[in-house]
Amino acid sequence: MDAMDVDYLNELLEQDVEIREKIKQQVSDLDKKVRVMVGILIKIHSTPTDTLPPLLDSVRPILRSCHDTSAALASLVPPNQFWRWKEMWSNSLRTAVYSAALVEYLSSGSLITLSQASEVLGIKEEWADRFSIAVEDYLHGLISLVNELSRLAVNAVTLGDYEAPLRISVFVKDIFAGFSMLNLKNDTLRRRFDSLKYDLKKIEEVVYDVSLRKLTDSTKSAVRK
Amino acid sequence: MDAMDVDYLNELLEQDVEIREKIKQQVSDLDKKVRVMVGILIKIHSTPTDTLPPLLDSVRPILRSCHDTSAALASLVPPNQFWRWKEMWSNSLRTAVYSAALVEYLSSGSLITLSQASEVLGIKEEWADRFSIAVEDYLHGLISLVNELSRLAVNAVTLGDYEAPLRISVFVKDIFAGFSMLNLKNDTLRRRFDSLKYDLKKIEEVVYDVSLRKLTDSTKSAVRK
Amino acid sequence: MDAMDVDYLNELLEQDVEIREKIKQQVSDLDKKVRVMVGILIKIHSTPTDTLPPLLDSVRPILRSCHDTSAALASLVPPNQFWRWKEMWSNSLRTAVYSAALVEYLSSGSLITLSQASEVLGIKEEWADRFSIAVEDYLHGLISLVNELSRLAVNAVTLGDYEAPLRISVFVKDIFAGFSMLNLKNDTLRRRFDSLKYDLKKIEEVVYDVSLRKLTDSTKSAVRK
Amino acid sequence: MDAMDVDYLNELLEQDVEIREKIKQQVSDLDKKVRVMVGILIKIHSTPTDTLPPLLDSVRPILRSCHDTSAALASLVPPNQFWRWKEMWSNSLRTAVYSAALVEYLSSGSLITLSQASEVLGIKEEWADRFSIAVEDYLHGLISLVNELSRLAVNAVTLGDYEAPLRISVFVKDIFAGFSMLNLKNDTLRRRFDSLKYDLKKIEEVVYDVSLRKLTDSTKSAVRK
Amino acid sequence: MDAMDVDYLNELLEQDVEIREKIKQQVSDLDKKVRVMVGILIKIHSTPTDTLPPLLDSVRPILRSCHDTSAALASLVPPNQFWRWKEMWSNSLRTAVYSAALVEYLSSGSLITLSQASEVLGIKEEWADRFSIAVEDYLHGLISLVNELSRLAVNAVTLGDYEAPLRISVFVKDIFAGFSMLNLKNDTLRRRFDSLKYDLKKIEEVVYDVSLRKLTDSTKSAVRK
Amino acid sequence: MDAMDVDYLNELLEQDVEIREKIKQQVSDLDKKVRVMVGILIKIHSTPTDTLPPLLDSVRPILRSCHDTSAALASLVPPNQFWRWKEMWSNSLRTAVYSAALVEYLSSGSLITLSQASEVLGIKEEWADRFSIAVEDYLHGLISLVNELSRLAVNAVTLGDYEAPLRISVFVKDIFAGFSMLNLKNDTLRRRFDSLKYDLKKIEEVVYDVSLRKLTDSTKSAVRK
Amino acid sequence: MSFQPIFSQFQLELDDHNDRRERLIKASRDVTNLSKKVIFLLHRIVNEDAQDYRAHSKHACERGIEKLREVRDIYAAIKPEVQGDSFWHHHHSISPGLQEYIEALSFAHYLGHGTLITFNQVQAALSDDLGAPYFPLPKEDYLLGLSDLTGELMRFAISGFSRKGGRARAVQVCNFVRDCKSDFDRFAPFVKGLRKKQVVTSQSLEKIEHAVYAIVVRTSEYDLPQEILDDIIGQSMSS
Amino acid sequence: MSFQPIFSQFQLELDDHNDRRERLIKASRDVTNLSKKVIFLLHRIVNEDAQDYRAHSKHACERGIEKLREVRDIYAAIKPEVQGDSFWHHHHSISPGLQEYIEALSFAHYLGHGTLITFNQVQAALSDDLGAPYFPLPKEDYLLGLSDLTGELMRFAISGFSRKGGRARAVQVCNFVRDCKSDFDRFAPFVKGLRKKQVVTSQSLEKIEHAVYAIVVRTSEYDLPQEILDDIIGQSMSS
Ligand SMILES: [Mn+2]
Ligand SMILES: [Mn+2]
Repeated sequence: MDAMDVDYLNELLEQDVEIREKIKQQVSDLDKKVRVMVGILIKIHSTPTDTLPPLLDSVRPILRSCHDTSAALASLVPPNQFWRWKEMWSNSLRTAVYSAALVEYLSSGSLITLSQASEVLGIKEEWADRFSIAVEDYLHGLISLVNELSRLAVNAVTLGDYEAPLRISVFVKDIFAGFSMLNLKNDTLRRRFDSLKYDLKKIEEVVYDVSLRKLTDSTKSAVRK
Repeated sequence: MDAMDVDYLNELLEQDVEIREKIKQQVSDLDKKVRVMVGILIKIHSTPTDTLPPLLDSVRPILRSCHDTSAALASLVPPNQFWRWKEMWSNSLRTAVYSAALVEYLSSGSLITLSQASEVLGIKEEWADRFSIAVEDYLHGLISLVNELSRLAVNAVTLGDYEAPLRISVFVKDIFAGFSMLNLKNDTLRRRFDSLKYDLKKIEEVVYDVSLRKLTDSTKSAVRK
Repeated sequence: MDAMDVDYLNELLEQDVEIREKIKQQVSDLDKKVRVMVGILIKIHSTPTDTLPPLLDSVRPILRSCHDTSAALASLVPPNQFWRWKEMWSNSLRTAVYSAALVEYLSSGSLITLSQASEVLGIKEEWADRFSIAVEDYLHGLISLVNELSRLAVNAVTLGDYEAPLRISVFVKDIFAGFSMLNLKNDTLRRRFDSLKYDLKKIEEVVYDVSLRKLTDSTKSAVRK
Repeated sequence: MDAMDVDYLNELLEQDVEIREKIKQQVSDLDKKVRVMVGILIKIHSTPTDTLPPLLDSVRPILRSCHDTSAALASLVPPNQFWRWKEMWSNSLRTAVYSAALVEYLSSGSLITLSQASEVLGIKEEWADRFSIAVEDYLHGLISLVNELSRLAVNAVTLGDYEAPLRISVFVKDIFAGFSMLNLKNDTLRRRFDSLKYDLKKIEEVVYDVSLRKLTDSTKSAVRK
Repeated sequence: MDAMDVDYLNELLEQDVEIREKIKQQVSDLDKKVRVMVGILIKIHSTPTDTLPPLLDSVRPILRSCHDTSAALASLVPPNQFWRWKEMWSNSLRTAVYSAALVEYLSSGSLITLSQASEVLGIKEEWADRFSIAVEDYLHGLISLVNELSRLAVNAVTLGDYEAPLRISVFVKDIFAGFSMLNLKNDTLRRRFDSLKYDLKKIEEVVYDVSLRKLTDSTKSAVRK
Repeated sequence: MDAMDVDYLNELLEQDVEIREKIKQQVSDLDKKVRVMVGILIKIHSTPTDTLPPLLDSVRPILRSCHDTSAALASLVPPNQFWRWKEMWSNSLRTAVYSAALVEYLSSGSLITLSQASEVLGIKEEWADRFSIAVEDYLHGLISLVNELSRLAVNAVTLGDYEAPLRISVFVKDIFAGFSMLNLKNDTLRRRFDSLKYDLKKIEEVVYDVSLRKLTDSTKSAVRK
Repeated sequence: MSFQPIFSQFQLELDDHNDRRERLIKASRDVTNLSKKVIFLLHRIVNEDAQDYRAHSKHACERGIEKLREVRDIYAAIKPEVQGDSFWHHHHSISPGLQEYIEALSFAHYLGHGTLITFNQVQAALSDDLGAPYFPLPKEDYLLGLSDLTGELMRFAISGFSRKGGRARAVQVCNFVRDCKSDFDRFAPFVKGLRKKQVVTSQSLEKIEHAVYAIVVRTSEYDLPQEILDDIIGQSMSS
Repeated sequence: MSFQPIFSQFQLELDDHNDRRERLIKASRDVTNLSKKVIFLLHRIVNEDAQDYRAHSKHACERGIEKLREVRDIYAAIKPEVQGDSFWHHHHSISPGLQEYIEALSFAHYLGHGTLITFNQVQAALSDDLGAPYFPLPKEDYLLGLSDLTGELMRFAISGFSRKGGRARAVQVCNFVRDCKSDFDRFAPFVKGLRKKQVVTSQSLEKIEHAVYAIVVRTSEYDLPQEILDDIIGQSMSS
């Protein structure tokens, strides 16, 4: 029975069970952080634009705290086994990317890049074979960003900000154009991208409403003059 | 639109399609070789023990020709992506392991180890993150070996070889004991292992029949004398 | 199997069948009451705000009639077995909670608490290990409330009431924020909460439509002045 | 082999085959008629209200031509076997009921009754044990009617008819209230009824859009006062 | 709301609910009896042939007690609605037929006919439009009989009865030939009949084992001659 | 859609329906013939070898009667559309091939070739683009032949014929080796071929049993020598 | 083995068939990819800003047809493999790519002509320059390919919403898709798989209907002509 | 947010519940793993060669029961979490491990005593040294756990086939499993999931029946007593 080397084989088989257990725990941690961020970011819809900065500031430390989770996951995954385990954290990581992207847009008006997102979440390039943001996870994050911005366009008007929808419209159209140039397979990503059309349409309707109102107002005021 | 860097993302997405295509081709090649070996090894059931060596000799060059396929696959799989693609060749590789193991048993009467199997198929240790024999694939190969040996026990008797079943019985019991000590999850491997019991039982029945016949014959001859 | 055990187990199992049968009957009773309430409450969508009170008054006696059912169920369930049987009445109870919550909101504009809901439905605290409103059932009731209010926001406008949507918006956003604090598992509650987003969006859009037109109106009136 | 009486059993089994074949043919005929009606009725979505009458007139002869099919089916089904075969025509008959109901609503604004539907399709009361409209089939027809009307509310507005949605809203709410009082089991009918909520909501939103913009005569005049 | 005539429709729908409830109860009764019989008949596999009669005698009174259930069901089903409700008792009735058929075979060695089965279970011919044994239910019962007999062939040998398999083989081949001549549709019955092949094969293998070793009287005597 | 196109396509589609209907009828005819042959051939398992010839003779006229069906099908299928319609008769034709192959083996001990099978069933070479035996259908027929022969090996021993299993073993091993040369896709044929292993095993075990007991003349004489 | 000669023949035939099958599947996959890319391209072009929409749209059509010539090259290459009864033997392998091609082709055609491409026009596109067909066009593939078109038209209508004239075009597309649905419904019982696609078409239709409705409702408040409204939007969007 | 106080309370409750649930699932998973290992261990021990089978089998039982004490430790540790109505709240989380434990326990018990462990014996094994139960044993789990036992007994009977006395034991197991099946059939309509497990039991039973049948057929040719046959086999196997 030497030949089969039962102990060696058994060890290999049991390691997996243990790794799975530990990754699960880290992902559950990441999940908690992500949920807190989402909970805070919900408030952008009732926060006037000029009081946004403190709200965003309260998210940043949580984003930073993801560095620990990232490091932990990178150390748990055995070298070269990124693709074996990545399904376990995909969902949570996508939402983390979304949070980082939303903070970035609301702070600077610009689109977070994949490498910026990695940096924000403390994911080092040298971990590529163990823990990184897969392209599709980054793109899922962007789609969630657009979903949220379409709601924001509506609520901004309610809060009296008539400029935000226009800015959002330009930004989202750019993202949409970018996605159009990607060769997506017929999978979840593709389906979610297809649904972006409705977000885009909603935003355009808001811009349209606002422009027409402005026109009527200006005509009126023109008349008054 | 810079931020999203469409070309870069597209490149990443398209690479996968191409890799998949190329791996498929190599696997189809491996498959052909494996099928030829299986076709030759079928004949052990009608080949008397003393004329086995030439039959085994005709399999060896084909086993060696797998080195090329192994090297090709190792060069196709990007570093660290072993786990992403391995499902594609699992089936073929298991049958290759089975062929190597059968040749080994019939030549030397011993059990091929995981590292011997890798060597026979020309799989280098340094490719571990791209192409290697996963433990479970090795074990699947062994189960196929036992399936075949249980048939061989029956046919050996028909061919007049009453010793082979005993040898097979001892060998298979050792493998069975080895498997019993592994902590298998409830998956295909576990189910196939459970089915080994019937092979084992079949072999034992043959041994039993043969021993009893010998006894009766010897009693008879004893009586006659 | 031990003969005594067979009889003993059989007896236990038949007892359960009997309890189940009796609970079923009570739940079917509760169900009828609940269906009548839902049938009446459907009419809020076509009832002008000022004629709501009599409609709500017609629901209250039915809510009170649930006290009997509650008492009956509390007496049927064996001590400590609340969680064993609760699936049987969950759906009906959730709808009863929803009815109570809707009546409360439309009467007082405030959110019914869990203990208020228990009181309205005649569920005593000392029955906690046999019959009570589980947190999740209460939360399900609230989600149904939000579903209904999003429809009401739309229909209020049709009925000429432009203030209701705003009130609903504030109320629902508060509930939504409350839910966001909760760590829901991946179950029905979670999925239903996720779908609240769409109700919220709908309400926001109504508020948006109304504000946008008020803007013009106020400008108009401002202009007129 | 006497005992099994193959001939007798075969006769029983073959009768069924023949009846099935013949019913199939009639159902296929009914299906063709039904498909033509549906094809014509699709056009209501692009036909202005005042030119509807000729369109409806072109459907009526086809409805009448169903009398033959009904008579044929009633003569094919053996006495007492209505429930055995009804699955075969349920789908087609439901769509026929839907067509009749839609024509009725668009002509007279009223809801077709079960006995009116039977009359329109030429189904005689004395065939009850062989061919009739089962309650559930009638109700399925009504649900299809509501599905279509919810789309019509949308398209009527596109065609410039702002009154139709209001009429549809009142009509559908009545049907909905009726259904709410029925004791439906947890089957397809129940599920389809549950989905009516979405149609109702959609219609309410159309009425909302129209009222918000004070486009209907009724709202306009209300405003004027 | 008159048109939909909710009360009338509800009455039609509710009648069914009540009938269903009552039939359910009777079927549950029948089920209990059937389960007891099956529980007793399991013991044929460990009962030597010569002590079978008392075992069969203990089943007969239970078969007789089914008369009550049959009468009750016949009185519950409304005229002409046999085909509407039969699914509810099909399973139990098939098992009752199987029990009657097994008792018949073990007592007299002959195949129970459809009308004998009806008689044993107290099902009167004049109930044909309300309660009877449908051909397919009878055939399902026979298939279960064959399933059981194939196991009995094996266990009879274990109990030292080498003649039983031969008798079973002849009996089952006759049933199999009968089925082959039936024009079965592609449904459950067909699939179960197709699986009879395996039972037949198993029985043939038992007969083979017994003949090979010349264990039966017939073979022994054949050899002796 | 172009009006002319609609009519044109409709016409084409209805033509197909008609062809399908007519082919169905012929196939149903063929099916009846095939079922009769299978019914007769079932009896080989209880027919002693020396009385087989009359049984086979009774099959031959039915095989010949297939010529008409073949001619009818060849005239129904439009030129070049063999592969479009062949699914319709595949099953029946495979069983016809099986019948012809079994008759051939039992008469002459040899394997029927594809062209012999075509001739027996009256299929002319010049119909190749409309009606012929596809390679896979021929192979399916052979697999059915092996399935049946494995049962025959068992039953022959029961009937006292100890030579038949040996002959069958040699014949089936040759067929099996032939199949092993083929590169089958992962379809039904592949799965059925994979299952041949079990038939082969069964036959080998019968030969084993017989050789072990030295029951055959050959083994007996071998031993004697 | 005594049956070697018999089976050797089959071995050759099956290997030949499998190889051909592999080649055709590869070709079909290439056709699918090319067609999908053309569909993407068409969407991209029509989403670009342009002064004269009609000319721009014709230009898109031309670009699409031109790019689709690569598909014809593929079909020309496999022509020898799908002659005679071989076509129906391999129809399963060819069908997916063919339908995607028809989808792309009909989309380009719609953009250029505003009509549904006819059966003969598709068959002509599947023929060489002398008019000899590479293979016969099965009507099933024609219908199934077209029924996918409605999904693309929905995307086209909705994402072109804010372009100049986009609203009017959405109304046109809406009526066009409704007619398609009505026509295809007649064929549904005859063509396997069409019924399922019709469900998708219905959904697409409803989405367009809703979009068109939204336009009408929103513009109903203002007594301005569509043209002027378009201008206003155009200005504010480009700002 | 004005409802903060209301929801804060729920937040605490739900978090507490989730945490407890996680702990219990973890515990249940540990119980499952331990029990599975004990089942493996039992198979391994009984497959060892031994002179006195009865003593060896008793020894296996003891080893198993001893190893299963670790499970009792786990249950002792979670006892406070599953008191009162909390048990049924978390029953879903506890149930899988509990059934696996009962399977292992009943297997050990069968090896030691040749009988089916009774309900009270299992409840006793789920109690502390003073006899106080860690939690009430649900009859459903008792029955479902036992019905998995038949699968292990099948493996036991078939893989012990060639040991000394293995044939006689297989006959015993066969009758035992047949009785189990008959008894459990009565409960099947009352216990969710039992019917499905009974199907597996039937299959196991048939497998054992077939193995036993094979013994009888094989030994029928020789007029030798079972004991002597066993010896002959033993000799040739060990050679
Ligand atoms: Mn598409
Ligand atoms: Mn187990």
